[in-house]
Amino acid sequence: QGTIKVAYTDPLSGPFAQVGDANLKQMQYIIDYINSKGGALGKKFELAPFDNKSQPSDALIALKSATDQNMPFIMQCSGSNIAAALIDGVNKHNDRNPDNRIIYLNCGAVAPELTNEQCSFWHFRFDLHAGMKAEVMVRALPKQTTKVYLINQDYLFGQSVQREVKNYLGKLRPDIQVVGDELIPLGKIKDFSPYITKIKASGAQALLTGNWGPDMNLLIKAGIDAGADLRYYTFYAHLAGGPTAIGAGGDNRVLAVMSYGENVAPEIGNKEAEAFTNGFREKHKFDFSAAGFRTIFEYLQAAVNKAGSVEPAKVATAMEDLTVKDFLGFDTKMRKEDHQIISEYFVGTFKKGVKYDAEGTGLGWATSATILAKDIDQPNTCKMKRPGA
Amino acid sequence: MNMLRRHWPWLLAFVVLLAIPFLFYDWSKGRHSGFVLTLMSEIGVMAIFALSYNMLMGQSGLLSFGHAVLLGMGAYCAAHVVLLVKAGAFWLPTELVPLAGGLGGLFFGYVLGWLVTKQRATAFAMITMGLGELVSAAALMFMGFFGGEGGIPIDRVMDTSVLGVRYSSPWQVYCLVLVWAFIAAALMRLQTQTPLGSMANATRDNFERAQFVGYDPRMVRLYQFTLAGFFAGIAGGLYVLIYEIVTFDTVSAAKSANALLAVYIGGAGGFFGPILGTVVVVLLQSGVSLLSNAWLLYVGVLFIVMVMYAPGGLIGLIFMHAPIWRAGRLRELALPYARAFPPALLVLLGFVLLVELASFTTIGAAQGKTFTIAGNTIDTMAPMPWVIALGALMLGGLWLRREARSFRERWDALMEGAKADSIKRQIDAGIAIVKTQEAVS
Amino acid sequence: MSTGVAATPAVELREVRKSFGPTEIIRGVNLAIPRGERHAIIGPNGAGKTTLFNLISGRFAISSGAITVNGRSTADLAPQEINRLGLSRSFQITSIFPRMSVFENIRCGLLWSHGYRYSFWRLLGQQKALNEAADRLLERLKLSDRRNVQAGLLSYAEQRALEIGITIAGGAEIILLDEPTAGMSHSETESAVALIRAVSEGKTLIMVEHDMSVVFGLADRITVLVYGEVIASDAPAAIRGNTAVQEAYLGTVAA
Amino acid sequence: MEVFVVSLLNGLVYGMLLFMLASGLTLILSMMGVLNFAHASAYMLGAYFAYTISVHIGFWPALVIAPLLCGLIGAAIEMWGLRRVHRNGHIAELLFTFGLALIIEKVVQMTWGLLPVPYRVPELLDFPLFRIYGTQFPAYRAFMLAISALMFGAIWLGLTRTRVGLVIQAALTHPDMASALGHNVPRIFTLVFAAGTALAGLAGVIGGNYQVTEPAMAFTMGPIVFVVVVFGGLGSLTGCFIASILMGLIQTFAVVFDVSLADLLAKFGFTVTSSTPFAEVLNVTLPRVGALLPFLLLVLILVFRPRGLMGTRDT
Amino acid sequence: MMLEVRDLHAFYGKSHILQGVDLSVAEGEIVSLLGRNGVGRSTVCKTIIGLVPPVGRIDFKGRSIAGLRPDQIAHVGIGYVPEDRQVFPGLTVKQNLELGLKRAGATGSWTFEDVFSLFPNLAKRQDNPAGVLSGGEQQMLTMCRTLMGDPDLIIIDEPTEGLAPKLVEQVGTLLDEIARRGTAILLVEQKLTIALRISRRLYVMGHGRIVFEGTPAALADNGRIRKEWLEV
Ligand SMILES: Nc1ncnc2c1ncn2[C@@H]1O[C@H](COP(=O)(O)OP(=O)(O)OP(=O)(O)O)[C@@H](O)[C@H]1O
Ligand SMILES: Nc1ncnc2c1ncn2[C@@H]1O[C@H](COP(=O)(O)OP(=O)(O)OP(=O)(O)O)[C@@H](O)[C@H]1O
Ligand SMILES: CC(C)C[C@H](N)C(=O)O
Ligand SMILES: [Mg+2]
Ligand SMILES: [Mg+2]
Repeated sequence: QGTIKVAYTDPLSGPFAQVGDANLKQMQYIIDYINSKGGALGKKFELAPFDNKSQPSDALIALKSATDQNMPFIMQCSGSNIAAALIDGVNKHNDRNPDNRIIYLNCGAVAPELTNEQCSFWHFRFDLHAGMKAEVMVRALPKQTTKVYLINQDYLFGQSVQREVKNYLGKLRPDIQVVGDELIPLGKIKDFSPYITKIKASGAQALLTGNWGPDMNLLIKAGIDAGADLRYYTFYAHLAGGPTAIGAGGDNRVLAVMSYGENVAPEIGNKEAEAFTNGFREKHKFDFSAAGFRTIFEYLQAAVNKAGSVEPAKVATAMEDLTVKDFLGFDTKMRKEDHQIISEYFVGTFKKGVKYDAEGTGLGWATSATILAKDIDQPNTCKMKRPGA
Repeated sequence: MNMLRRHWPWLLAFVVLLAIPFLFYDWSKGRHSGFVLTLMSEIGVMAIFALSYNMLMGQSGLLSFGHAVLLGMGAYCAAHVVLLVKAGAFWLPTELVPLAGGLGGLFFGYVLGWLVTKQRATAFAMITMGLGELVSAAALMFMGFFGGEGGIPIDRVMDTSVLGVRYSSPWQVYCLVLVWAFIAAALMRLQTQTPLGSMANATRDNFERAQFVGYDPRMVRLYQFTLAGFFAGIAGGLYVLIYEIVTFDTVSAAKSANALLAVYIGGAGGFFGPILGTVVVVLLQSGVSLLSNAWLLYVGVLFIVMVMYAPGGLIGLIFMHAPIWRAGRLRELALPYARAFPPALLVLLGFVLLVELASFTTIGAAQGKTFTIAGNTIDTMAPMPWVIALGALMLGGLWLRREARSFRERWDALMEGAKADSIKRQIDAGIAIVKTQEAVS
Repeated sequence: MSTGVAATPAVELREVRKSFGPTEIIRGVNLAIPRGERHAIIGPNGAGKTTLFNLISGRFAISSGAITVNGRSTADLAPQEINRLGLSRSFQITSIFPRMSVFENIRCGLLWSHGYRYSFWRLLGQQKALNEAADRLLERLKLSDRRNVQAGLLSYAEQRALEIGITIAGGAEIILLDEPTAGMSHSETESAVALIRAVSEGKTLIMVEHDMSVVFGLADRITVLVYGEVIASDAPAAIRGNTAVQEAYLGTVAA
Repeated sequence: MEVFVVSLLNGLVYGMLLFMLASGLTLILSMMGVLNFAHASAYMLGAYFAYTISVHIGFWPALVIAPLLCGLIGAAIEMWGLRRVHRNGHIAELLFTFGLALIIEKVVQMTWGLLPVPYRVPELLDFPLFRIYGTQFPAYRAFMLAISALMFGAIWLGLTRTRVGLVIQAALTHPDMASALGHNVPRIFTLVFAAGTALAGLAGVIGGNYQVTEPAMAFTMGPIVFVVVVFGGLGSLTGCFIASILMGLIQTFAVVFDVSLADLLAKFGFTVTSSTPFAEVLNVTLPRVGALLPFLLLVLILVFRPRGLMGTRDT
Repeated sequence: MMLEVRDLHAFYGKSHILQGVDLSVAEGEIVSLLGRNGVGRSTVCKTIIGLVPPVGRIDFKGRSIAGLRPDQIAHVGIGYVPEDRQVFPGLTVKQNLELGLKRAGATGSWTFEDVFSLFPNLAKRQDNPAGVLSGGEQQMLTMCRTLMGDPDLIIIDEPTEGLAPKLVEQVGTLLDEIARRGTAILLVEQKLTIALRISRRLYVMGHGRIVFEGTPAALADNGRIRKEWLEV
């Protein structure tokens, strides 16, 4: 009877609202699609959004109300600090209330810790973690680049990006010199010009950053405004507000390590995916970047059907080592040891002359590299504690 | 026995508070409503916090914008203590974790107090604000003690209880909160009747004069501030046990503001005012915020209305009836109230509907929520609901104006009846309670 | 009390000077006030009488010179510390605790001298001795019927009385009163004078007053201060006769 | 050198923005003694009004209309709200403005949504004015400097050429006496409050597109403005001006210098290892603490000089 | 008559303070209003200048001023010196005086020089904050501040309060000087000495109403009134 409730918590207000808002819209769009494909066990999925203002404590309150209403799943994307708190909370809740457990579906919090030191049986991550993204980013650096500058947000995720990127630079590109490397407070800075000044002075050719939300957009905006001669290697320049911030001035300067870009589908000639993407563009007059979310629900659908119930323990077990062919037709796998998805990934370059432009800027993300799941695999140190076992 | 006769209200209150959660008990699943318990626990904690804030604002006329620092510091200390205990560094019963928080608060209360109590009036308000911002910024910066953006998560199940309770369930925690809340409240009430408490009032009323009766007002304030820190710290300790995580928002200005709001809405100075205020504020924040996106707006409106029409706070409003009550003619107000009620309700409904319509068309939509009353969804774009809302608002407004006039006449008449001097005392008391301007100007 | 101590004046000022910025207000005042004397300080407006009080009671620091209370120099003492030496003052502009009850006002005056200090564990309600002392004083001030009224709501005259009450509550040996009867009507003035006479019995009283009837009625000795300098310090009769005083201060009125 | 000059410019721009905001508050806080928490909200309103107006009519009309609107709102607030509240004391006033701030934030969210609005710099000014050391200096920033300079002049005249300041101060202690001397106290209060709000509004028009126009902008700007006013010293426009510039420069230059206390100690041959007590505090670099420097300064100045830089009376 | 007050009533909350006061002041005349504490003299003043809402008729120069705002009343030419020296403590002596002016920088028949020559103390202190002035100096300042606006009628409430005997005389002469310059005076006093000496007519006030009106001589003869209402 009824629906399968999935709690979703993300910043829907505050500086990062834009990201949460975009996520929510895309999530809704995808759920409608999944439900039109029959949902799971004949039930439809229903999304219950909770605003967490980017604060762990609020996320935990969301978790409380989710469990109060016996929701079997909670989903969260933005903020590894919040993810960490959620994992911790979910663990405690689940072993204190065996009769009312919940699974945490992580749609974007990508600090590697979460599936290593902190890995949990109740947590599944559906986005490549920062270590993997960092490797992709470093491989994307052209030969002539010799001096890079690192800016990251001062919290779990930013710190991990800082660590991983430096790690892979050391491994893969010893020729590159890190001329600057710093952490900035999360979502507080309104004008990045001072940083740009500093970066220019350092003589860096490329700026590597894991920033997201305003910390990403304002950073690049300041750079473009100051006319700094830099290339920007980012994780999240393609998220809401990014393209607008870059604008025409950023032609061929900005790269994004991304799970999907709107031009991927036409480039690989996948009509179905292109149609699906356009569907969203039509509906919301807004770019569609979260193909990963669709994969999540396809996993959920499969797992629930396989488990024959929404009982979290059963679903979690069913989810392990599950494989799904995502809507672009690539193979993906939910790795059993650490509950980290292994999927293909893309590098996009922001430039003119693409089929689908971003945020009406006339420029858009052209896929400059595609990395297949098998090449992404990275080892993990997770010691999973399974209930009962 | 006579003890019992004197303090029965407290006991009664305790029992009632213990009982309330059972009204929401879910018998089918055989478990308490986690939400209600958390809400009630929150009220307990914030009540302590508000009372400790009142030790500054009400008792000493010190307007602080950084009181949450003491709460938060207490919380962080308690959290670290819990971690240490779990790591086996030393043994401490779970029941005493709040005390650990209290000592933390005491310490920081003394240190910070030493800095700020030199200042008075606006300077004090500003320096406490500065400290508040400073600490909350630092909390994001120093991983070691504050755990940065992630905060410090703990597991309250320490298995060190002297009562053999695990505190795995919110209910057990709620009971602990309740006990501590009563202890703290009682202590703070007594403190007002000690020499220090009395001199705190004196320094509030006339800073300089206090010197010429042999007291160093600075010291009076410092000790008062330190004690306030202690109780805020206890609140912090309990906070940790409830949420099992401390993040920078426990030290944030928003939290400090909460205390101020609670105290003022309830009525500063007195003892029950702050508690009353806390209940209102928390219900608005945690309760209404779930139902409505616009809850902040309601808080704002409530505030402005209170400040403009009931400077004595809710307690003040209640006190205004005292003379009539003593004259034993409260009954005669029943009818006027009854007559004023429907229009008031109409206005309220109209206003709420209007606000909700507005908020759902924008915020609600953005958060993927739809406006539903009793199950059926309202189309916020259709003109009809708006018309109804506006209509209710205006109609109610006019009607209320009429009723209010007759109400006032009745009221004045009754006041006349009640003994004149007692009125004066009560109302002046009501106003005096609020006139903390010495604190700021 | 040994003669040695008795010999040391209650309050002694030596070459006391005070300037605010460029202007020197107190210009080298020498004054010794023996124990148990009722001493009045008169002088034209702006002569520095209140300032002198402020210096003695430690409200302002002196620019140069020395002040001793019971032989102890007050140079490095804060007001409260001087008060603890047994010197208590009242204010020209009424200074009470407006939002506390009359009773509490008086009790605040008593607390320190009864040794309560900053105690936050003893309940005032249970301190019989303290509360009785406070009530006794209220009796003498004729304020008993106003006991629980907010001090701020008292009439002007009552507030003046309370002002005196707070000042003497601590049982200080040395009492400084700044224009205690200012703004009182004749009858009020008379009762105030009676009160002052009573409470200053066997104590050292220093007072500033413009009402000559009060001054000549109370004082054993009178000091005339004109523009920060003592032009005369003598018995009332002598002062009344002193021509310099007449033309600097009294004018024809009181003469 | 390059870094220095460019940062100087950036700092100046930010400082001037702060000044535009703070000047309004100086009027209200140091003249009327109202801790106006809704001041930053007026700033936000200014920005949003400017956005809407510039979408329909254009930026230049907005530059005039938006501040006026804010001024009117301010006047209304003073006449129908603050005035009543005034007699209940300063805390009451403060809470009143606090309530206002909450309401305004929500109303803004309801009318313009939760997301930032695309309030852009006008084309006319959207070009690099000049280049120093290869860094472009946007014309709009120069424009900001100009406007705020004008404001400074205007307020200065207003305060020195009229008795408004005196009357208000007088009215704060003895309102009855002030009016008995023939001054229409209520009207002057309204004027001052309206003026202050209008200034905040103007700051919003100018600052909204330089920073980001979002519902949180009031909240983020609020505290720093108080810091500036109090640091500069109540009742002193010059103090406020200096403080603003100072804060602007500090925050900008803090970013530039990657030094930490540890480095400082190292100069004295004392090396900080992870074992040394407070190692974390010692190792944190200037750019990371930049955000909290203003508050540190505030606390320090209040401890050592409660009247602020050039305050005419104790805060 | 310049000021005509007919059947004036005033209330504080519910307490009926003025219960039908009649009095009048002619151009350039000095009139005193005597009475014990608390009979309501100050209230009369406050009611005339509009600080207390009046019930009854108040005409000034033939037009009714009842119900006008204090600042408006000030502008029609009535000056007020309150009993409790309301100097503006934060402002300097000079600024206090400036605020007395009706229009910035426009001194009338009373200039800064006049004031400073009359009260050298103030001259010395002109740049000090008024708050630090001695009690007496504050008293003088309030009086001079009102004079700066040169009113046609000045209402002075207990000007000699807390003044040294010598100064009390000085105030007497000042009042003469004011009257000489053609300003009418309504003087509220307790000390009979000056009042009897300088005023042309006197009113004695009992509880909330006038109990005696007449010349100083007449009052001097009327022992009953003096006993009953002036305790002398
Ligand atoms: N803080 C201060 N700064 C500058 N001048 C001051 C200060 N305090 C007092 N004065 C001046 O010192 C002189 C003496 O003041 P004081 O109050 O002692 O006079 P007083 O003798 O008490 O007169 P009164 O009898 O009128 O009260 C006055 O001229 C006053 O202006
Ligand atoms: N603000 C007030 N509220 C209530 N009652 C007041 C107020 N002000 C004065 N009264 C009362 O009104 C009566 C007259 O006051 P008023 O000040 O006019 O007396 P007065 O004749 O001037 O005597 P004095 O000035 O010597 O005190 C007094 O009984 C006083 O208690
Ligand atoms: C949605 C993402 C921008 C969140 C970010 N990757 C994090 O882990 O914090
Ligand atoms: Mg004096
Ligand atoms: Mg009077």
